[in-house]
Amino acid sequence: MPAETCIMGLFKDDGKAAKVILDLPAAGFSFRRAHSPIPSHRILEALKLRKGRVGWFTLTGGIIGFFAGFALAIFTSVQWNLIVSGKPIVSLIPFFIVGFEFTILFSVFGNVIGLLVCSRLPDYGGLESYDPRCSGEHFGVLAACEAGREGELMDFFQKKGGEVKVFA
Amino acid sequence: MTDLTYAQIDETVLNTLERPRPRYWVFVALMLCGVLLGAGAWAYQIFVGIGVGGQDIPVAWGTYLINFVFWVGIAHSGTLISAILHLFRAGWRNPIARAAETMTVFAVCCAGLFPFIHLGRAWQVYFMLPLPNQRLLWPNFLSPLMFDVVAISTYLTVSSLFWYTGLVPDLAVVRDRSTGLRHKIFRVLSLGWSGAHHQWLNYSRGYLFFAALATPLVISVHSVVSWDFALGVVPGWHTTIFAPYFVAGAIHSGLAMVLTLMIPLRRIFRYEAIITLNVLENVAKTMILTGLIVGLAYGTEYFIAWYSHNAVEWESFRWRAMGEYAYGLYFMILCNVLIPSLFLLKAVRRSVPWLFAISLAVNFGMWWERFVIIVGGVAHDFAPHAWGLYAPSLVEYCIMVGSFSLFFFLFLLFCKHMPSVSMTEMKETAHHAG
Amino acid sequence: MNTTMPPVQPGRNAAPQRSLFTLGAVLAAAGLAAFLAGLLGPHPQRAWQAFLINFLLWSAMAQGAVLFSAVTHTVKARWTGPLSGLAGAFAGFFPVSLACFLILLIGKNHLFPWLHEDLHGKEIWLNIPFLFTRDGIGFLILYGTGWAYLSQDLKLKFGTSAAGGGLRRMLAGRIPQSDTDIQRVQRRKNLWGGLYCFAFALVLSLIGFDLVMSMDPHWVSTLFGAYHFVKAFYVGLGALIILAAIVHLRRGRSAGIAAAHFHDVGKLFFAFCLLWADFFYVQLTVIWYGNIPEETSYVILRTVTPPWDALAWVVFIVCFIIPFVVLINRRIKTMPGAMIALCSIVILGIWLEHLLLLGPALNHAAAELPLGVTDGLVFVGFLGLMVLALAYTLKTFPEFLPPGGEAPR
Amino acid sequence: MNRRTFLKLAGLGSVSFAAGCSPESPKYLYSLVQAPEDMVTGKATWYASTCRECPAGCGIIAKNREGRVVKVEGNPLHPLNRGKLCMRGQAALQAVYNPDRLKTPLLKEKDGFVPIGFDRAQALLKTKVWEAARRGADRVRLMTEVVGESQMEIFRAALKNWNSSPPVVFEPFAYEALKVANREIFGVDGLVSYRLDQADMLLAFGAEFLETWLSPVEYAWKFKAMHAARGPEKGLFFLVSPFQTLTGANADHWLACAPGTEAVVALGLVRQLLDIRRGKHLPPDLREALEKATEPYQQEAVLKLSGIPLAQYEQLVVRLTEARRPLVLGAGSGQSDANGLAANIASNLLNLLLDPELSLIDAANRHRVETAARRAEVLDLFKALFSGQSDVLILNNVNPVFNLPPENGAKAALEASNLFVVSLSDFIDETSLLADLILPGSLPLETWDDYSGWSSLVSTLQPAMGKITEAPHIGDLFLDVGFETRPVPDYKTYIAERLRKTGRIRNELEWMRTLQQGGLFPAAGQVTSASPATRPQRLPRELASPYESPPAGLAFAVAPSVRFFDGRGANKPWLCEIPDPISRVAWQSPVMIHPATAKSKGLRTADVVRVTSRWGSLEAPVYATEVVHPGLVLMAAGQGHTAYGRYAKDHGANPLGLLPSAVEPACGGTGCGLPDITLEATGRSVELAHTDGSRIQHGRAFILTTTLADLQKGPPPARAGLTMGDFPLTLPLPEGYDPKRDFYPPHDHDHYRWAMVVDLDRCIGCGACAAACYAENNLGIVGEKRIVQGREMAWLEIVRYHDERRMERVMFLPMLCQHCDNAPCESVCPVYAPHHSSEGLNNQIYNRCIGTRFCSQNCPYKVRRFNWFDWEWPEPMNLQLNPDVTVRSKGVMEKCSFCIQRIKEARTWAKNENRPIREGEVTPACVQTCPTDALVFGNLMDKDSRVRRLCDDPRAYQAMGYLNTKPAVIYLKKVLHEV
Repeated sequence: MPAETCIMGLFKDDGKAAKVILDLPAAGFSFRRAHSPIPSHRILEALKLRKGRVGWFTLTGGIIGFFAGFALAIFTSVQWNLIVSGKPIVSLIPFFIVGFEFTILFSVFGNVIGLLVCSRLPDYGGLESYDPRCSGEHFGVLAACEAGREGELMDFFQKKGGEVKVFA
Repeated sequence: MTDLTYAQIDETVLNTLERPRPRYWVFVALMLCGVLLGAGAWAYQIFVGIGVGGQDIPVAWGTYLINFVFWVGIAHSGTLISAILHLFRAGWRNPIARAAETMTVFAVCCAGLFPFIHLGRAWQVYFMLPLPNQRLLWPNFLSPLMFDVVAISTYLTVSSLFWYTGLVPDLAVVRDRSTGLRHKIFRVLSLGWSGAHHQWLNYSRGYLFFAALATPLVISVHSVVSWDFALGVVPGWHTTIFAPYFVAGAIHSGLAMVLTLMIPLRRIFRYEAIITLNVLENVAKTMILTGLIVGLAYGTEYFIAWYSHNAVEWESFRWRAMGEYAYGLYFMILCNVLIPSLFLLKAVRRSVPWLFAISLAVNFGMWWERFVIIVGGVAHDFAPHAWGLYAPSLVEYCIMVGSFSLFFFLFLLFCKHMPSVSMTEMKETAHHAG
Repeated sequence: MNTTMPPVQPGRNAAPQRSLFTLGAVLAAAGLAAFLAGLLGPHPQRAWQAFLINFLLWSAMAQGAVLFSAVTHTVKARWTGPLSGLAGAFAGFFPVSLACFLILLIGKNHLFPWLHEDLHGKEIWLNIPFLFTRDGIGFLILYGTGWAYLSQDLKLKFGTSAAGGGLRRMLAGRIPQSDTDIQRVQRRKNLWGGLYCFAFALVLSLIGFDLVMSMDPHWVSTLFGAYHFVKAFYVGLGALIILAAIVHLRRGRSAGIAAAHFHDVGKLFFAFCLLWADFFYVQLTVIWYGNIPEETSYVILRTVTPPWDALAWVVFIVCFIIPFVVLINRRIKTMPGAMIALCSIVILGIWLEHLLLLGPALNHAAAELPLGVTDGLVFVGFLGLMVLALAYTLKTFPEFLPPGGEAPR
Repeated sequence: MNRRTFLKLAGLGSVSFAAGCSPESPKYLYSLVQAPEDMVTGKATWYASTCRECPAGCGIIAKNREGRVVKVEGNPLHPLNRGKLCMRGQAALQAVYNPDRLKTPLLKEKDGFVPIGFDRAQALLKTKVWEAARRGADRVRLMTEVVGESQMEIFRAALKNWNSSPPVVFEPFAYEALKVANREIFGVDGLVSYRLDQADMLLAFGAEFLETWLSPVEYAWKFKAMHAARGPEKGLFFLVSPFQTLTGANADHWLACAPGTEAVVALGLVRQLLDIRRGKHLPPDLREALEKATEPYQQEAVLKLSGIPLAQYEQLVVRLTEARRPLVLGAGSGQSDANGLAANIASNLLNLLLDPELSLIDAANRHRVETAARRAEVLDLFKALFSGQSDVLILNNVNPVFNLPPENGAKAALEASNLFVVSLSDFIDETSLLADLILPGSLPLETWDDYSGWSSLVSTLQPAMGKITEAPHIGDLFLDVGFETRPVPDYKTYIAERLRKTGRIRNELEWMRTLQQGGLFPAAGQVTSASPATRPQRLPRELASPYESPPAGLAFAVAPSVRFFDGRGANKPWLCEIPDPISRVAWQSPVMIHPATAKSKGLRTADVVRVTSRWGSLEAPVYATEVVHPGLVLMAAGQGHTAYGRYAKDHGANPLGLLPSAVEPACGGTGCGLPDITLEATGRSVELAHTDGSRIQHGRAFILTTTLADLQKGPPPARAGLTMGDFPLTLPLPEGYDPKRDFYPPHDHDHYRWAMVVDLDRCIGCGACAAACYAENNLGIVGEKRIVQGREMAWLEIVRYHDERRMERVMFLPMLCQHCDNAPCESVCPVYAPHHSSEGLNNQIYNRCIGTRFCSQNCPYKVRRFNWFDWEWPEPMNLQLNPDVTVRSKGVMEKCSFCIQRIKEARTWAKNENRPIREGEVTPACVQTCPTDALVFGNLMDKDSRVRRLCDDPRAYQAMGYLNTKPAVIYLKKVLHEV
């Protein structure tokens, strides 16, 4: 298969970027990636992506945490089995506090893990074919074209009112 | 909110990371000395015995617990601002969220020290951790102090993670605008964030969940702190309103601290265009609310103490208003309820000096609120034959100074080496505005 | 940021039809009949108990709903859309509530157990004249501020050409003509809105202490007042959602209540579900841990002693577990039908919760739950009153309804 | 005699080891390769002996562990104290182990004292006395404290050899007036004892018989025998005095007479009785004389002079005349001035008038302290010494320089250059300081001796431990220096010989048994007693002096202290640390004045005032209290030492410095009061080292009282409410749980549920229990400064409350850990350091404690104590520590453990005999020593245990019970005689 070149169009406005993303296929270019300084609804809508799956990690974490909390409290108190203040050895009302805190803690762990997994971070490799301006004020659309059509793609981007950056 | 362009936002914030002037290092050094003073005092206390403090029977808890509650309180508005207001989509939180979260993290660090400091045998503190051991000695999960351990450590972990997650895109910005060592460091710190669409997709979900989880956490944590007292039987401690009342109080003091930090920051870093007067005004408005809630709580406590016709309860509250520590009560009413209600006047809440002054007043008042509760409760409790008073000792003052120094030491370091305003979120605001 | 809405002419078709009034009337009549029957029956105090409970519940609903309008206005939340307007309509129940409050006076001997016991000095606070005076004044202030706030709101909605009857005029007073007028009205609206929120907290705390907590005159819980007004806001939101859903179902998208609105108000409802549970747990834990009989006996009686223990569980499940589990789901919040069902359940739950709090004090050593047809019918009766009040208000002030045909935001 | 006692006595073995073992042994606990047969490491041995902390002479048994005495308890066989002991007795140990105790003799050279060997000191003494003796008569004088008969004989013999007159027995409180009164009215030239226990009504004119008067422990138990509520019965006690001390605080009615008018009231009462025709049996001329003498003391005059309200006075007269077996006690220990003398004579006359048989006066058992010389003789001796009539003065354990008012000539005499002064004291006190040679003798717990508190008994001393110093026993010393050649091998043999001579014992076996039991006693209850035989024929001359009303100024009075006696206790840290029962002030010596007086002078408690009299002045903080007459300034004796070791020196002020030393010619004694002094503010104020908070209990349910009338009405209706007022008694047993009130399920205990019952009607607030607790549980001594900071360590404190309605009424409450069934302190601890044991104890695990102090915060009784520092036990005080109890380190919480070590000991015994622990087998230190049996300890799960039965008493209640803590300390309401 012939070598591909990746070319990035940089736009000052995410509306334009979104438009480009929608038009790329028609123009016969394959969309690679979009970089933006902020989460842009327009771009995400243009990409018609399902919403992220982070939530499932969070939920799992939460459930584990809830039971872990209660388990810890109950296990330890049963181990020592000492009466304090006449309270029952296993008294769920106060143990709920432990359960609750653990729920939050573990959901957050789940959340962070989910975040890293889903968005594939840390990912130092991802910084090739990336333009620093994309963290500033530009919305970058990275598209690929088979060798020879670079010119067309550049024109395409420029017509849409963007600057162009070519990655060898 | 703001009409700055992305470029201007980046510029304003990144300018704050320029090489600091010597005066900055002077301040840092000063704070460091404070920290060392505190550390020295603590070492002395461990060596000689907790008796070097002013505590006694009946008042076995003094400034250590007061400062603990104080710092936890400060820690609260950080998460409130970035989480709850994020859920309510209140745009004005964006300029201050970062600094507030930072404040939270550092305040929790300070707070977390005090439970150790106040222990009679600090070197045995690991007894409070559920470490497996062959003698099956476990901590007592019925104890409010264990709730503390769990809650505070959870809070520290969560708020740090929350803080860092929010920081990542900005770290990337710094990375992209810097060279040399800083570039290398931030390249690592920013985890290779490239703002790619799949990253954003999950990021915004994740951040939302973070906010959704942090909110109940904030409430629970300070409820737990309040239960260090409310779960006891001591008159003036054992009352059901404590949890919400402490939460409101915590937010109150936290917001005050936000103002106290933001106003100089805004001035020094020329953030006027970002942290606009409207932002400060909104903080002030929120403080009116929290102030009123706290006031309502004070009132309710007194009303019920009277209504209950419980001799012990009423005597405790009568003494609170007329006893040796009455001034504390009046400080707290004045500084936490009356003075903040000056914010009802637009002129006041839009005048930076007033804002600053009042924020200081509230910090002061909230410290005294904790004093009145923690010391006042036991000093005059069930057993008249054991009533007694308490006065902090020099060692306690040193440690208090130490904790404040530590806080500002960390904050100073942070705001000169990390973006103290979230550029990304500012851009979003600008985006929606534009 | 907060400019006046453009004066709109609500399509008259929006106003409720006559059938609604008849429905309301029928229900109300049924309730009244049941109540009177109860009074003449063997256990008048049961009838009074039902009356008190429903009075508290439905007044709370109205007060809570209006609070929604006032609060969202005060914090300048921009997501409420037509909901805050609808919420205003609940103010129509205020007069009814006031009337019912005065009726309580008749049943005082059945309603206030402490009238018959030694209060060891608490008589200073707990005596009929003082109680009714202070609570009456409380209600007047609350409802006064509420109406003041809404009338300013209406003024802005009337726009220059306010047609219509005397009440409209009377309430709205002079319609603002110039921009300066509008500015002034704006300011007044802000003021009264803020005041209403403040009054809500104070007055409902007072009512909570006076009409609920004091029924067991020796028990105290400092959080009880706050618990009471959080509860009120909880049911208020429920009622509002139901109303909005009905309007939405009747008028479809033209009602201009978008999924986003339902979602947001749903979230708020969820939040207050959690808050209610929190306040419940906060009180329970502190009292359970403190183990002081003066406090525990009250809770023990209501949570672990039959027949009340069962009721306690029902209340907890219905008011917390169910809404919690259901509302975690995002999409359900945007389904009006489902939300009607859920909110109704919650309202019923809070109704039972009132029974749980008041029942034991009013029926000593009850073998089985004091819950029967009468109670149900009285509930229905109040439902009728609420329907009437809403129908009337919406008829007189169609401005409360979402302006027809506006595209959802 | 209960089982525990028997065990102890069984342990009283030969003394070979105790006497023989070296003081070093504690350093190497297991160093004794061949332990004497009665020493088993880890097992206690008990030695019966006699307490010499005051002249009363109670029997004690000393607990010896690994060669050192660690605890002293009352000897249950001894008829005086019946196994009980006061706080001073408990503190005897701290003389033995006192860090300031002299280890070698000291010889005064030009530049201060230099230590010398005992041999040299003894030789020096010997040469000195014999030289002096050769020089003529009375060249050697001996002044001694009250000592036993054997020692007294040796003294006499030795002095005879030195051809000098017999020793002068010096006691600061020598009861001159009382002796005269007894001589004149009872014909007994000495100090009779009183059968308080038989009386049903008691009237005292200041005799503080619960603290220092004659024999406090004896009279404490006798007092409660008549005064404790037995069903609806209860004896009555009136006190006529310008102030209350501990004894006064226990009076049912305190008639606050103007200072110096006790005699007036007494004579007034005599008059009243004569008026109602009492005393017809008196010889007519005596009767007439009496009527004449009491002429000026008609009721009006009495009321006018004494300032007593008519109602109270009439009530007194009525009760006195109605009483079936009334007993009247005279003035206080120190009261030997005109007023005291008249009061004493009048009281004896009252006894005679009320009960011709004098059946409550016991002339057969006389108090040993009667051997003390009159103050006049003491002063004469000093005069003589000053005028150089002697060369050597030997002082045996006396401290006249401190105990006598100034201008007494003692100091001058001792400083007289030609006089060689030898002090046989173990401490450098004010007197020894002036001595030329200090030759410490061994202390009572280390020696053989006999001392009989009652003339009818033999009560022996034996070494309960090895010697800590090389100090010889005074007896042995005198056998050496007082005779050319020792008449007997040693003092021990001498005692045995003497007893054999007097026919008290017949052979070695009896001697051993005597030692073993601590003396020869009649079995309890069979004490023989005899009322005085003779009756007075004429009116005593001494009564002649008519009363002239005092000047208008403030009067001053010195009260002997329950803690320091005459001051000899002031060097014992326990006694300093345990606060005064009335003021609750420790280490300091405040002047007590009436709040009205304070107000009029613009003074507040803790303001420092200067009190000035013609003879001296002192500065002390004010303590305003209603228990003193507005016209009086009261101060406790015993503190204000300028020497006498680290604990005594520079603490408080010495009130004796204000008094005149002139004696009352009629009886040769002096008073402890002064008609007028000046009191002026210094403008300074100090922080009082008090351990109390509020003086009233703000209507709380700590101390509850009931009246005799209510008791007679029968049991009150059962309480069933939830409030402080009407909360029921909830025993710390499953039955104490009520599903209506309790969230928590009841829990069971296995076999034992330890509990204590405290009868507030029996508690006299003497603080013996607190001292016992300090001794048993190794409580830290924190000192004045830290008590000011609120860091005292007392596990058991006697809480003092004033009655809110009548501030002059004082009530006492022993407050200790309540060992609650639902203890608020337990659950709040993050590490289970405090928790509920399977036998119901509230355990505190020191090793586990990390010092969060939450438990203390949450304890409604505030009985928990925290180790703010590592407390110090300066050598050799550490040797006293109880090896069965941990010494807590800094940073841990501690509190009363119900003496768990004793429970464990009892369990071991029970296990060995595999049976359950028996009733009465476990007695915590406080319970053991309580002179009035106010404390009862036992197992609640045993249906017929005493504690369980007492719980059914209608007076039973729990402190702040409405908090639902279910305390295991059940209090019985104090019973008041309706006013």
